Amino acid sequence: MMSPGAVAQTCDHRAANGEGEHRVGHYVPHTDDELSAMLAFCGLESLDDLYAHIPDAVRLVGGLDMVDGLAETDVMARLRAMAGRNSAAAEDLVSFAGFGAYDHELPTAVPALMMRSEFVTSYTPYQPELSQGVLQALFEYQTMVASLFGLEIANASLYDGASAAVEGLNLAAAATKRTTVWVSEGIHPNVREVIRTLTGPRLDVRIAPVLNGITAWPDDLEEPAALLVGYPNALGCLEDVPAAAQVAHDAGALLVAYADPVAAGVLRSVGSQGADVAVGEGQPFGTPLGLGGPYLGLFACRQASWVRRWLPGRLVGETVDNQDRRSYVLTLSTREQHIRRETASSNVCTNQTLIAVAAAIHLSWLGPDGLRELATRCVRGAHYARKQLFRIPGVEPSVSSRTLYEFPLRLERPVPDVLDRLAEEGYLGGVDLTPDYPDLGNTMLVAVTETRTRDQIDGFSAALEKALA
Amino acid sequence: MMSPGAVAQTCDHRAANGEGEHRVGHYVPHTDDELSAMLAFCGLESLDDLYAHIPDAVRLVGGLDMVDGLAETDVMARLRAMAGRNSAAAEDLVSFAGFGAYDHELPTAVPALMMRSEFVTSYTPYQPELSQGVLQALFEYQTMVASLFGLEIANASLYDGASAAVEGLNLAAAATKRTTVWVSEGIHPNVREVIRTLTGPRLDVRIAPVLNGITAWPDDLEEPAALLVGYPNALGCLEDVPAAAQVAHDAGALLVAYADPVAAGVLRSVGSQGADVAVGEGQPFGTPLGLGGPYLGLFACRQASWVRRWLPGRLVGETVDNQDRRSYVLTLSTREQHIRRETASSNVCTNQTLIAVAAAIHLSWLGPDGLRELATRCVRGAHYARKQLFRIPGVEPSVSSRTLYEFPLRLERPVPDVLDRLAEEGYLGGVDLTPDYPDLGNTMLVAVTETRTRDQIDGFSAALEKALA
Amino acid sequence: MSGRTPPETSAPEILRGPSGGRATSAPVAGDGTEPSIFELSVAGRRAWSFGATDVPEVDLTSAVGAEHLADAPPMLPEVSERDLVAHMTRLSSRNYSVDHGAYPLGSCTMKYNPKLCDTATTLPGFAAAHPAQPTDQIQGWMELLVGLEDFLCSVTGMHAATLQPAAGAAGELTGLLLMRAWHSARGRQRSKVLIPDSAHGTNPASVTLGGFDVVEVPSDARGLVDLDALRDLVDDDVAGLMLTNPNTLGLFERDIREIAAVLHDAGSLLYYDGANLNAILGVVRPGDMGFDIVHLNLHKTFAVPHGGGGPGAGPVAVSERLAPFLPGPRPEFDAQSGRFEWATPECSIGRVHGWHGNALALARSYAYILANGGDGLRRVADAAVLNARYLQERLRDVFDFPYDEPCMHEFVASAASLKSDCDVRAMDVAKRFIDEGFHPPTMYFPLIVDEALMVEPTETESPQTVEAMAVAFRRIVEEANDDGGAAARSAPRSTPVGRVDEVAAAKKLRLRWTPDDDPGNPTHSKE
Amino acid sequence: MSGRTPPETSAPEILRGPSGGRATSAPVAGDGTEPSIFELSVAGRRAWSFGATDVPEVDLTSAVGAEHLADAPPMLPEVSERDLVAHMTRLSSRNYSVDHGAYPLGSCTMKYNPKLCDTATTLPGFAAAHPAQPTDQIQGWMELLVGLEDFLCSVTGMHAATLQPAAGAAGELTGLLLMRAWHSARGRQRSKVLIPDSAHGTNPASVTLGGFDVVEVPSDARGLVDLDALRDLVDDDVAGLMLTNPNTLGLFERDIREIAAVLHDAGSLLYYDGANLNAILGVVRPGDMGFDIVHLNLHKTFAVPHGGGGPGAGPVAVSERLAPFLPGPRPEFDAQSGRFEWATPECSIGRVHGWHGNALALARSYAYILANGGDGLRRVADAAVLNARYLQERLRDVFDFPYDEPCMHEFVASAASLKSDCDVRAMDVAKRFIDEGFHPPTMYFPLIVDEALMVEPTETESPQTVEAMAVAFRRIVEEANDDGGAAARSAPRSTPVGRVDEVAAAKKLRLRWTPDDDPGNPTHSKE
Ligand SMILES: Cc1ncc(COP(=O)(O)O)c(C=O)c1O
Ligand SMILES: Cc1ncc(COP(=O)(O)O)c(C=O)c1O
Repeated sequence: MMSPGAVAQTCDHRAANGEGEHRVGHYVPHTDDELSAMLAFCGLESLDDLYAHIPDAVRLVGGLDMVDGLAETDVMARLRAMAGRNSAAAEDLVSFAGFGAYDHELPTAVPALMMRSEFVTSYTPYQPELSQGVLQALFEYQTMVASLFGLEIANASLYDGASAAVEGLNLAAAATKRTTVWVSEGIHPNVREVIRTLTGPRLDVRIAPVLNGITAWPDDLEEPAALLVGYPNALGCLEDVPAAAQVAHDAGALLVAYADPVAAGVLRSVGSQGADVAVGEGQPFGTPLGLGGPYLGLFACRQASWVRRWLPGRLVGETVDNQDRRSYVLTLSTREQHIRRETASSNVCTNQTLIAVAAAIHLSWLGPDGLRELATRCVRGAHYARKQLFRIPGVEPSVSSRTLYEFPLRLERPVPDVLDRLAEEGYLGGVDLTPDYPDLGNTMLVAVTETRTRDQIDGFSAALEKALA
Repeated sequence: MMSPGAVAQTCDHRAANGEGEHRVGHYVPHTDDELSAMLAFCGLESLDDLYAHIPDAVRLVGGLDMVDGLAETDVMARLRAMAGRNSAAAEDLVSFAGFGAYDHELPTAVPALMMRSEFVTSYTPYQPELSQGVLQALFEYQTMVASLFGLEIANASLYDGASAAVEGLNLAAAATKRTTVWVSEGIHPNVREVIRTLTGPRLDVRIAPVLNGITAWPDDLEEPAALLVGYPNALGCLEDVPAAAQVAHDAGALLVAYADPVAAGVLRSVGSQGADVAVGEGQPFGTPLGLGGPYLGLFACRQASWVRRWLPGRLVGETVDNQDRRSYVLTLSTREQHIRRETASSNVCTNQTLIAVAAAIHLSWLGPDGLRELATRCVRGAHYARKQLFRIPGVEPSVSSRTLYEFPLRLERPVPDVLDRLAEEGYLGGVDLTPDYPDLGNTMLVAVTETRTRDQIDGFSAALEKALA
Repeated sequence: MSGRTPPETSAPEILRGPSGGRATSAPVAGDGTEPSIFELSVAGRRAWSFGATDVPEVDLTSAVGAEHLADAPPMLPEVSERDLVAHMTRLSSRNYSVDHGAYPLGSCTMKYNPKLCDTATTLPGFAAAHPAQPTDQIQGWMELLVGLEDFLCSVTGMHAATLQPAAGAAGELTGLLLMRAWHSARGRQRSKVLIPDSAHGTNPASVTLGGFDVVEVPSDARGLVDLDALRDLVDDDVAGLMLTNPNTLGLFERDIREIAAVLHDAGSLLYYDGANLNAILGVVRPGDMGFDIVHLNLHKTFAVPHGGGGPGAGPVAVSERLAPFLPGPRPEFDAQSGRFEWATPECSIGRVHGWHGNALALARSYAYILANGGDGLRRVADAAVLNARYLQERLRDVFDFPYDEPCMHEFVASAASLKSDCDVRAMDVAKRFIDEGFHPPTMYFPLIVDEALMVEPTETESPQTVEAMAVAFRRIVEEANDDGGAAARSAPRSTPVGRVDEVAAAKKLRLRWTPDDDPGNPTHSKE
Repeated sequence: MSGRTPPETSAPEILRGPSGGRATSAPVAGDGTEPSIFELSVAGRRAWSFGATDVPEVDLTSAVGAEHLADAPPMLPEVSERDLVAHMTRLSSRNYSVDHGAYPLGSCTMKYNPKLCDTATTLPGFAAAHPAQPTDQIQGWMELLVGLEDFLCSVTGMHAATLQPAAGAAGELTGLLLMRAWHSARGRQRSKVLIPDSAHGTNPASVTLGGFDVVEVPSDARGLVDLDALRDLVDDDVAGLMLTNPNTLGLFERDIREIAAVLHDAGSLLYYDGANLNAILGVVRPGDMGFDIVHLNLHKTFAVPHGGGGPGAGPVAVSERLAPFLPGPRPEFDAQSGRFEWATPECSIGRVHGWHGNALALARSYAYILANGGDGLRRVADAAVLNARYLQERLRDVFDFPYDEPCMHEFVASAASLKSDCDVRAMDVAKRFIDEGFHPPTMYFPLIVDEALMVEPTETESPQTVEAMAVAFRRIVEEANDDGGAAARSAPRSTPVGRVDEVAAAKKLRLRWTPDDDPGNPTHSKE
């Protein structure tokens, strides 16, 4: 399309936004000549004519009252400055914060692969012939998630742990045709709140209290659809899943386990302990802390009659193409909103595919031994940290139940003060549980991942001692 | 290949390097069972048997006396610590250093595209059917480089500006069958030294002095093969290229111009001013400062009888495939070392393809107007900086010739002292020219790219004033 | 050929089977299928490594407890980093994407998302922040969130926003819960929500989840909401109407003021499905049209790439009267302290996300809006609409267009005539379009158009690309008229696999790999 | 089909022509060719933007000078970022790479390079350092460089190294200049350098550039240096011998001690071409074999990916007596000051690089060596040799093997019998190998083997991949025996283009795009 004289021509928009540095609507390729030609073809005279049929009464006059557009380099400069106003947990501080979001090491191969534009810039694989890559990656992801939880079926991702929990309870309600669900107080308070918000109009959400970190299921469950238990729970404690399964099944309910996928490297799978549905937060695999999102909702369940009708989310199935070659395709879409509309099993459409692909890559990088090693290292660090921290005067365990790699500490001082003092020493001390679990007193939840060294744990315990002195 | 029991097996190398964190020869996939099977197939008993035919006298006993291998995360930690021990010009300091290496803004699209593994992890495109991507990108690069310099032919890259200059002189020597080359003193001292080192055994390298920043070509050039002139030269000065061409051509020599490709956004092309060969440093397009490499040797020349025989480096040509589709292929390989061996035009084999691809991307992102804007902004910044800096007592121009976006300052104090003081204020002040151009006195070369803001220039001039006070 | 006795030629058993270094599945080199990563697995092989550690060891049995400790870790593949990289790279090469070419999927706004926005999210100050950090450690993040809320309010003409919803559907449900809360606060329980028959499937599904009943509003001959029918349907049990404008036919609901009046007069609310916002940026604002609640698909309009199916982000903006009900906690600037703090609105419906929304996706949109500014966004709309209008004009004589309104950023063509004339369905046109070098348009949506093809070129495609799509569509129709549709029905021919058997997939469900699938396994049946 | 009068169907002229959004050239979606980026160019379109600036404007004519100022900038394409990204993404999709699969190019060591090493080079503290910064600002860099020199000396058994050479050939020339300088310092001018007839082409080319004459040393029946011939050739005009060991046949020069003695006795030097070092890491060191000068291809052995043709890095390590001649400046640790400084050796031959070598490539190798350690490198050699040995054994009965020595990390097979039997040349085997999902081996090198196929599996390929290559080669030979070579001669069939006409390319040179090439241009002849 280049003509020899072209180079001498000036760009029409050159002066539009000051000294030529940046053009209005920078990512719109059209030149003025092209706009004119297209308008003429459509029988229009100006861009404004495109909207001639829109009533004047609703037309915006004077344009959007917003910033002027910036050049790429200026956008980056602004964002760099903003990013610099954070003391990020995994960058500027030594972090012992967990509570559902963990700073694990991300192998360099994971971003290198997941950021390939074929994964990043494609849509949901509605056209399987052009989407075998994403489809197969999701099929492998489903296999891994099912395996992590010891269950038969996994979907191709939900938004995050909280929304996965909601979907798990919705599924149970639909499968059992009941409306009462029991949620352990050991489930993360944010997750409990999301459950309350999103199921409120339809389900009766009851909270089962935790005693010393372990759920005490009430005797009368009143025709429950489901029990939701954490493993480990939000306090870091290892619940008795088989017992919960027994209670649930005796009451004709499903047991939904909110399970930590890293812990799955050492723990018996929730499926093997009786959970019918497993949900969880997939963030540890392949995605950074990122202030809480995008994360990854893990969802698996056992093979059951309710699967075909009520399983939420996208599902990839194996099939063949017209030449009998192994192929993959989105399947069971008859459950979904675009077919079943108001009677769909869930409203989820856009989900977390890219994060699921990252998780599949990270889990393949780990393999069974690596996952076990990862979990073991977290346990090891926590074990050592517990020893060091509980020596400090004014620090004691908030619970005596068994924890894995995260545990609550009761402190002599209010946690926010302690966190401030720790930050001055370069530590993000943990998460303040006091508002959510007031019965536990001034409680700080400490998580230890494989990224924490012995020196850091020692330094942290010294800093905590100082903060409490 | 997975068998159900596989997961329970322990990895053979698990304990090889301490606590299971890292395995010796981590990137070698072979398990011990596989090694055994392969050895057995080859009739060998141990890995050591692979080397049975190597005389014991030369065999290494006891293995390499080196570090133990580290896990990925530990390697990254070490490198991060090392990187932290640099105060990098374009990161930690406000830089006015140039002298052949410039911190221009890199559009985010450039690394995103050049780092695609198809470009990064492929070999030289010897098999055109599998390499159309790299070949076409190089063909487009050749077109752009030829255009930048106003010449007809460009090759597919050389190592860096210095080696391109060497190749230019070698070509001239071969084409003219002469051995004397005249190199302007205005050519970067490192480039001059590389020329002396690499052509020393074959060519007689003479230096033509610069007076007030401009080359004074001697009257008697003694049958020269080539004249090499900078445009702008290493002092930032705009040489008289047509005059140099006249001198060269009158003496039967080729004019080789060492031309700045950014300056080409505003300057008349060296080709149009009479250069037969243009060489230059392509670093400004698509590659970071990186302590000086990998950079990119630009090379272009006019269409001439010596091209087919003596042009150095790889060349991509357009052709067709067996179905008459437009295709690209490495061509004129009969010039090259793998065919012509000791009579080859050059010994270059591995070159800088990836950087050339990055340059083609960056140049396409710029286009003609963007390149002009880039160059204009550099000129603008330098203009303003000159005004500010020459106001400072104790600072004066080292030359009065016209400069473009880089210029030498004569200072009242030794430059190293000044640079130290400037660094304390957060500036990389420029480059000390005193050792290479002692006649100019305490001279610091200052470059201003489009990345420098007015505030930074003002701050720099204040800091310089303070440093000299 | 060598003088030696020929060596054993059959390979040792353990070396056989799928190999991670064979690339026939990469379309640059072949047309084979890619083995499952589980088939590339070999016991004991590994990619993982962990740093040296001097944390004392633990005894797992005592640390975890025998009753909790697994006998073996989960089944995961055991591969080298090399095989993992090759497998995933080959998989990626079997996938089309916006970065390959045009992707005119109607309703999805698959435009080019600037690389700048990718880079922004990798800044460690953003990426490494923990969601539960004390606020004074994340002031930069909070500033960004508040800034984005402001931007979105400006663009939509609304008063306040929540950034929590993780996608459009999550935004819808949030909006419906806001509706419910608002009515409740007024002491009324309304049970119905109206939705046009052309609405996206998430709308009715969300209505159900919000605890309402769906009532469908028919479209009229113009393809717009049938105003009379609407008037008949609105009563004091109607909580609200969900609408997207332009609607899913790509048509602007001209009667929007009247529609709003009908609803508002009945004390009902107007909900705006912002999936189609790209069409009206800077032209008309939902707030000015009378909408009370708006959700936005940042992964359509605001440069969050679709990631093969997500993640996206679905903020919800509301008018002043609904602001007290928004989910919390919300980031707020406290003028007194000069700092940002979290605050939960007085009548908040509660959290709708585990943390603060898909924050890194939000950062992309923030960068995108900064890059465009108000005028730039308007230009986005102009080009998006003009591209669609032009393309539709170019196709007027080859497809059916059941509605005669001027289209906005997308249009819906019908292949009904083509089907009756040459037995070529919308699906066949779509598949044949692949062989023309483009991703197909959306098929069979909205449901009210027979053999629907929903085409959204987006503003980032050049006029030449739009014209090339026109030529491609015309060629397909012409060819079908010539060959009776044979070529279209057997398309695509240029893809790694041919038409995929979706029916078989649903009939015999295979939702994960099992060892039986291993070609090395005797029970395995596939090639 | 719509009731309207059909609109004008021919598109406006300026909208026609190649389009940036059409992806038929991406193999996932088609088999077309990719337009030149110049053909996607439209006057006035742009991807560029620059930040706002308050630097005062300049008048270009006065600032630059009328005699210097160009009338117009150079011809470059004018494209949107979207079209640029799509074009380059599609180009990438038309290229095979190690990350797709095996790449057994003999002599090139195309192994998997860990992603770790890519990441290392992006650390701003490395990437943003200016090469002329004062030393106290770049202590971390200098520490890395010194550390890498030490590593390379340990691996090669040499005394000191320069990291300046940008590639193997640059290292060769550096080595030859060192040879020259060393002889000069002893007051002698020697004119000849010996090279085996199997040597890589860069060797003789470098010898010429170093100002020496090449004398070829014949190989004997073993494929090794003919010791007797060597003895005859060595005289006091011989500056040295260049050798790679294992040599380019993949064979270890067992007589290396004798060879070294012959040369050293004549006062000549021994140069080691390190392109094949991968085979002997931790097994035998050039220094211990008697070599005086060694160059290393970091882009073969030490994880610098090849980048489609470079950049690489070609450090040169030398024995103690040659150290004073190394290029300068070199990074050195000054124990006194506890700091790193630049220092130039007393008899330095001078710089061979504009700055300090391909520093970011050097950082990759440093990371790679750290990751492996001494034992890890040895394991690299073991697996590299075993893979090659195994593969050769698997092919013994299907190809000719002119030499009977045990191979090291690569082997050279001959397709001579295949050629005479079925008219299938090495080239045909190579092309047919592509359709098996692999990059072909090196063809027609070394020159002393007829119809040579030089195969280097590398250590990062799994045993299954090596076996799959064996099966593929066997299938090709079998097939050729069956079909008389027809399939092989018409291969490849699975690539974006078929066999490319190299002769036509060289005959009618088209080395850049010109406006005549534009399909929209009437003078253009191609489709
Ligand atoms: C019109 C319309 N509404 C709602 C949605 C749902 O948005 P999401 O996929 O983000 O949940 C979509 C997107 O698919 C849409 O096109
Ligand atoms: C044996 C041998 N020597 C020398 C070289 C030249 O190295 P480079 O390509 O880095 O210049 C090569 C690589 O091609 C080689 O294989």
